[in-house]
Amino acid sequence: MNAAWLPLTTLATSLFAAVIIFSLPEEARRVRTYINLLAAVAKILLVIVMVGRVSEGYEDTFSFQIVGGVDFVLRADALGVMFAGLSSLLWLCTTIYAIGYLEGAANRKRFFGFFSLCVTSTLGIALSGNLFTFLIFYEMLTLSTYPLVVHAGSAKALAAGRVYLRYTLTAGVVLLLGVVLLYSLTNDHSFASEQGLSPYLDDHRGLLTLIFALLVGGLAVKAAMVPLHGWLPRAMVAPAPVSALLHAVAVVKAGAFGILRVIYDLYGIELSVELGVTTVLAVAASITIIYGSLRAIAQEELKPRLAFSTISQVSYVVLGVSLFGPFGTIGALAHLLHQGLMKVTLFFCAGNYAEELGIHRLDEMDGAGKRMPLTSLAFTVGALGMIGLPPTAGFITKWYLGMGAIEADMYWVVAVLVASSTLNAIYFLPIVHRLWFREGPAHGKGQWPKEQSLGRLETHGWLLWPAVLTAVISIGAGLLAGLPFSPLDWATRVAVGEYLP
Amino acid sequence: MIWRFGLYDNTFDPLWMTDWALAAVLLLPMVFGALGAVFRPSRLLPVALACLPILLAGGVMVLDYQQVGLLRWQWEVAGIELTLRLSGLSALMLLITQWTAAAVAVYTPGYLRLTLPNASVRWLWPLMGLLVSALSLIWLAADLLILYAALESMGLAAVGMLLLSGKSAALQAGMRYLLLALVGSLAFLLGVALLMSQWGTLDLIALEARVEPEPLTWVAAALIGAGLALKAALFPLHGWLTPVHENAWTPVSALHAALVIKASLYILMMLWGILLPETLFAPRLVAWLGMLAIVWGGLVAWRADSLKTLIASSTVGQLGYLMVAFPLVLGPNIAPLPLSLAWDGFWLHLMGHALAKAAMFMAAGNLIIATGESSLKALAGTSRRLPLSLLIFGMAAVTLMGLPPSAGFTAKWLLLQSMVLTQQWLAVAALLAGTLLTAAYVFRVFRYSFDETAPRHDYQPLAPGMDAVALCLAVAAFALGLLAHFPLGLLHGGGA
Amino acid sequence: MSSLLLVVALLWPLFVAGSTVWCAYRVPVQQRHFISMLWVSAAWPALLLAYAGDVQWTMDAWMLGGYWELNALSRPWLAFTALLWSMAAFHARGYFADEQRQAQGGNASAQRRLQRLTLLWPLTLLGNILLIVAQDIASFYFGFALMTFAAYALVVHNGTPAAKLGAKAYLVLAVIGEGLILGGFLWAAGTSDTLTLKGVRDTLATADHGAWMALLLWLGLGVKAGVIGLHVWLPLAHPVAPAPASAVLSGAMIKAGLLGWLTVLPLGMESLSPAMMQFGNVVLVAGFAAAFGAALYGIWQSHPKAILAYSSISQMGMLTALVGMGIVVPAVWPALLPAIILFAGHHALAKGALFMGTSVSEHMPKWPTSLLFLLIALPGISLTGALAAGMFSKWGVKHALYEFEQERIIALLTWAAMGTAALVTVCVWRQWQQRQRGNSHSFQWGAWLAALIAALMTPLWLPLPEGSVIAPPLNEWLGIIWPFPVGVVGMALGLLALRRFDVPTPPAGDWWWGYHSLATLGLSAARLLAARCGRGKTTSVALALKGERWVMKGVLRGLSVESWMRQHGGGLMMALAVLLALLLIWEGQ
Amino acid sequence: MIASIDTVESGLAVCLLMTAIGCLFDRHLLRACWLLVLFALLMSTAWWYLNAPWLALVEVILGSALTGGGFIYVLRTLPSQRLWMPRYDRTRVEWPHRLTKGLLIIAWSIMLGVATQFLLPDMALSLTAHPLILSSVVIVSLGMGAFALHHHLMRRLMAFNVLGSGVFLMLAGMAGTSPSAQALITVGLLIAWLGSLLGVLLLRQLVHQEGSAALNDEYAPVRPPS
Repeated sequence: MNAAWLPLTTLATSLFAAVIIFSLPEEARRVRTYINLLAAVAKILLVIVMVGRVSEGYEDTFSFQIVGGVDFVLRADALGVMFAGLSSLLWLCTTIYAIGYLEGAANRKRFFGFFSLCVTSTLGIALSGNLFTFLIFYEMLTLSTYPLVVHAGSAKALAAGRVYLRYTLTAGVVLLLGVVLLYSLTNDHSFASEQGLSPYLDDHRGLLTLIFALLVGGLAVKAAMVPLHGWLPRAMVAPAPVSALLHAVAVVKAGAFGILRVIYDLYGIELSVELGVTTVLAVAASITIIYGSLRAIAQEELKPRLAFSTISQVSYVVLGVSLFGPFGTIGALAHLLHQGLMKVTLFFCAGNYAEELGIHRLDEMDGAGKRMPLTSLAFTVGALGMIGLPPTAGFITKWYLGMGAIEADMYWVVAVLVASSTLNAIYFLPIVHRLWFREGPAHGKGQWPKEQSLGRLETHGWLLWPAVLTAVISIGAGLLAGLPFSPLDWATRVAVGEYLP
Repeated sequence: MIWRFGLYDNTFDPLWMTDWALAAVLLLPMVFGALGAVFRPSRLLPVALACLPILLAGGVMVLDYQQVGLLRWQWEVAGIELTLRLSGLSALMLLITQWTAAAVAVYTPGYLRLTLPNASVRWLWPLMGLLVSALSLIWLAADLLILYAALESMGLAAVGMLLLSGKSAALQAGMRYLLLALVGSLAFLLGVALLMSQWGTLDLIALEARVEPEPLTWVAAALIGAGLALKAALFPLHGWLTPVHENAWTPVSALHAALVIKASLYILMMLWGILLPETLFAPRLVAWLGMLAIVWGGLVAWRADSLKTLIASSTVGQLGYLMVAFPLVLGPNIAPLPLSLAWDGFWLHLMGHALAKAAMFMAAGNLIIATGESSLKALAGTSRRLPLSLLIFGMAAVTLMGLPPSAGFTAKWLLLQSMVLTQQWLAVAALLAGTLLTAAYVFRVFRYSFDETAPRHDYQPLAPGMDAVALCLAVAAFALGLLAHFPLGLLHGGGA
Repeated sequence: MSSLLLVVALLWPLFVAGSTVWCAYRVPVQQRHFISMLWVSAAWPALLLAYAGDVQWTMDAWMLGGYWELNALSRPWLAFTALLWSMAAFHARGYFADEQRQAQGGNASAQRRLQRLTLLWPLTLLGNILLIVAQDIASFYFGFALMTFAAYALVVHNGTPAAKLGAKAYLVLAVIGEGLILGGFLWAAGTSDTLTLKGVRDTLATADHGAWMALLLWLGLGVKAGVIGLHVWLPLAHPVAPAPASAVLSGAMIKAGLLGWLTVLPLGMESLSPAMMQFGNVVLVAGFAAAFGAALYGIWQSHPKAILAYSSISQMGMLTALVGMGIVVPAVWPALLPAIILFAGHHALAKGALFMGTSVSEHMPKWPTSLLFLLIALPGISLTGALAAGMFSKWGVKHALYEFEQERIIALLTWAAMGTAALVTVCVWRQWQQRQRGNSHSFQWGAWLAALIAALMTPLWLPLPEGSVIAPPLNEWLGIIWPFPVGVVGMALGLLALRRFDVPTPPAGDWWWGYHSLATLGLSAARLLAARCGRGKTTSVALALKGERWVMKGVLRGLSVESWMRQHGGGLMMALAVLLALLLIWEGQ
Repeated sequence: MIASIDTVESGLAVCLLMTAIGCLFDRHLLRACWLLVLFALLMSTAWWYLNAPWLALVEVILGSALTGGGFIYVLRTLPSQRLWMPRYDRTRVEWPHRLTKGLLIIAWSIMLGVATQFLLPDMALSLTAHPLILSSVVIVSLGMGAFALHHHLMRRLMAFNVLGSGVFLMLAGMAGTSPSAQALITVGLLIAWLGSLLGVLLLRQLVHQEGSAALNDEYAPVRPPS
């Protein structure tokens, strides 16, 4: 029994939300809030249903023909549902956060409309059943995030938007070329096909490698791999919920997820190894990991530091993908989820500091733990997770990646992982130290840059609880990683599906 | 190639209802146009009502086509054979023409009410009617005489409409356009004359059967090609286009950019398909010029100061995409797959561009009306005050950029695939570069509009429906991309 | 039942930590008892657990799969650790009484420090307990990391620059250590796809690169255990930490590293690879180097706690050497292991008592001074092996080594004991010099006395396997005891001899300063490099911008062709027609 | 072959050619207009001569009377005190421009001539036998060239008219005066007339709005500040 409506409806919830939001007047704040939350909750429910269906062994597929030989396919497979779950969960959190964050700001209609579109695209990316559909949503994502990036409308934001577009659109073009080449070689190629592209290996080795380079090159821009990462730190001018979503799920993850799809579902891991592309990818990812960390150390403001940290962290996923073996796969998949949770927490917290206290620079953070304990606690959890310390989710993935590296006989990857952990510690622990162990305005030394008392608690409740929630989840995902339907469990399920057909 | 244009005999006689529908399609626009001159509708509803029967008639024809296949009409008047036919392609073009024109017509009353134009407005409706009739006739014509007559009347109607705004710049540009269009059609006529004298017929089917590759055919093809290129604003003969669009009324620009230039291109494609089925270099030349067009149009649009110049220049670039497709469709030894892909892509792009360009002109017109200025700088802050118009502009731009999920994307996809299969890497590069250039100039608009630091303007409120019509067109361009299978099915249906 | 006790033992510190947070928000500061009895009780369930039956618990849901067990190794370990933590907590109640009074009086800084300490102390404890009971890698690593990072608050408590330096050293080394441990674990676990510590141990014994994995783990855990070279944080952190914190740092947490070694290194396993043997020798040499080096450097220190820190390094050096023996001479291990546990347990309590003694000597109760200093010196004497539990532990080690005729090692250990004696002498002497009266608190000296007694009676309460504690026969007493008087006398003579000269005190933390300058050098090199890269980037960006401007200018100039094309539409059409015609004809012919 | 040439026809051809050249290249506008009228009359004669009386009639009415009249009307009626159309086109044309246009004219003549003479085996009226057709080829090329050469809008419009007539004549020459050809020519004439009319009216309006400078194709009207 194929429930074709399921992926379509899941996709449509946020699309409808976007349409309704666009058609509402700017002043209809309450209705918009309801619509946002309703759609987010509905989407989570639908994704839960999909999780259930997938674990029962169904792969619900919706498809129709666009032109001859090219279909539009939405398929709820395990990998896609995993990403969909992440994005819908984080969408709920981020929506709540954004409602609080944009309290009283201008252009909220535009913001939430494009926000919903952005999530639609992300979900579409998750559920795409073939490369063409993926491309559609991938480009949609570029377009729908642009208004969010330039939301502030300042000269800096506009410049950032321009850089963002330069990178992403060029990447989109490269990707398009790769996809077209692939389609001309193989016709429509579903992600669900078992044999990958191996039948073409003998005759088209060079072409396959070229296509791989184009595809991954195009995707790597969104995944912010060095040296294609330049847009990401600049895009930090966007409002905090946008940065959170951009970093945690939407954009960078879309790139990483695309690479996952290309390697696992398109080429097949054996073929990728055969072509020798995985090693190159692993090296590139390692360079990105180390470079991102090094640059993060040099940053003196909070959000840029987090941005470079993202650059470094997202490449863990790529690194895991390029390790040939189940552990690397599990690590990559789990990191996709874990990093999302942890990074979104960090960005929420950064936004909270900025909103409540006006903190943007690291040296303004002294003693903020006393003023905003829950936020700081959440931040600490996120930071420890980034370092990869147990019991946070970050440890789990780092562990699996390391195991995968050993399994693949790539010992140097372990060195990279350890070095990255250490570097992460070098740039996150000082922040944690500042938060808790230094004396600052909360202890009567100096003044916060711009203090607003937004709520009864340490800040506005809408801002606080999402951060706390994601922090709790990211601890829970690490502490109880062995539970059924935990991220790790699901990742294992997907990986086993990949390796043991 | 030729069956794709429906240039073959068939045995079925059209149903009687189809005859009436044909009459309605060809005559009703003129009739209603004339009535419009008398009554000068200032509301949306009567215009919409007038459009209805025409659209219905078009629908009936398309339905008949789907049932029966190719439809042919033939008359003999004073020893002259006149032939019309409805192939899948013509049906598709007819639909696009009618719906786009209807959208433009519905948009017009609101526009006129807000811009308070001069007395020459009375000419608008009859000219529009004439234009639509002539366009419909072009899609249907199957002999050179009708084609010539329709082409000329379309051209004159278009010139007339473009002049209506009465601004000196418009007159100047219109005069240039008029002269070039007339000379272009004389070149076309010269070519036709050569063909007629050699092969002794004006009927396309007969011509196709008789024509042989020999120097005279080539000279004729060259003359026809040059003349039509001038009329279709193909690079480098596009110079007249930008000023014309810049100064005309918005609905007129929309109609012109969306349909009129496409008609010349259609004829060019069809005649070259007949005359030069096996030539390699002429289509290549067009394609090379097309690549230049993509880059040139993009650059000009990128540096444009005013919104309408930008859109008009973008048309040049977009035509380049179509030009680039020429060697994929025309030429010797093209494998069936790339040929069919390119064929689909060509027409899909043409249609998508028609819808999107009309939508874009309307959205831009709305922005210009609301801000009272046509320069890009005046857009500052519009994202807050006129989000819908801007959104429509953006959606139309998505089609132009060829980003999914739009007709532009699907068309580009098809073209790219065809180019890859035929290994025309330069064209691939041009197409991809075109995407980036388009993005560059489109997002330049957005950059201005997102500027929040600009001083506030007083914005003129828009008439009801003005945004809605544009939105419908833009959405249609999206839908055309996602549901391209259905319209393209019509294209293939004629091959039965 | 015993699983429940385990859960309680782990959750109780968490609950205590939570209660401190609760109090921070709910109880007004004037009435707040930072160090309440509840807080002191944090380690009690764990202590109970150590004596209350077997625990073996597998949890699939826990992280990578949890496996907790109390075995012959972890049970005594838990016992002395929990006992020391309890004592230290009692001691803390007295030690921080003053500070608490200040805090209640409205001293915000004191409030803050106490709040921090009381919150993180139980968490450190939690980590320590967890790592002892954990038999799976993830839990062990979790416990280890929790303990390591939470203990930062213990070290930095005073907030003085020295404390910050000590804490910094501690943290830097800790981060390095965590990295090394992670690398080692990953390597080992990845090689054999195991998730338990036992699996790691087996892997280390059998895998190709076992020695390298072992090296990584040894170094990583050795940061805690004060392996020479990585020991530098000890003399920096101990003097500045509060006495109870120093007690647990030096008594319990240092031992966590040792426990790690005992659990994961292939000790007592036959037929190890030559590389592993080499590694064992390295461990042995490093151990003795630490044992002697620390003693030689430590005696020049002036701060009693720094001296004690060096003493810890020295003692841990001996233990390290013994661990090395476990690799080099596997046969010795079955007899050696209980001795090592006893050694560790005794050293934990004795060192705890010594550190508490430093606080007692600063706040002397109104007892006879000589008695007090005798008591203060007592655990030190025991450490040298001249007394009570010390003798037992020394003999245990000697006995095991005698059986396998490792006289050289015994001799070295004995010489090291002289070093210990010397260090103890200096320490007591320094304490004597720096003694202060007053402000004594009953909990302070009570806990100290209790720890003292527990240290001296270690073999009696430490839950070692039956028959593993052997009383030294009388004829060996002399052999065990002599290093102490020799060391004391030697030290006393040396001190007298050097009285004339003004010997400067070498800085605590010996190699740290070398590392520091090296790191500074490296950093400035990196900065230089970064600056150069930055300059390079700036120049290239400027170049690119220049290029862009140039291109733009060209494009703009080129765009003027547009108007030319506008004017020459007709001509262009003519040309196009001719061109097309020529092209077609040329192709056709 | 030469002998077979009809003297009447030759005379007509020469006259046509002369008037065409005069009309195309005379800078005196009014004179050029009159020449255009004359040219149209000659054209109708030619039609008559080619046995197309209907076309002759249409040419007389549309070509000479209405179009020519329109031109003269514009030239004549406009001059008021303020607005007058200069009787002379004083635009300077640079020599490279002229050279290229000249080359283009020659190229077109050759192209059309070759096409009609050598490529059309069964031409209705052979080029060599009918100087009228020969002149039409030259007229077409000259018209095209003049159209491309001139910047003056009125002169371009006149060039278009001449060009149109040449094309029709050529058409008749090549395809004969079959019904289809006649229909084509009639449509063409009609269009040409409508176009000229529109053009003339436009010219008038332009001069009215912008002054005589607007008659130059290169003239860019100053955009009113918005």
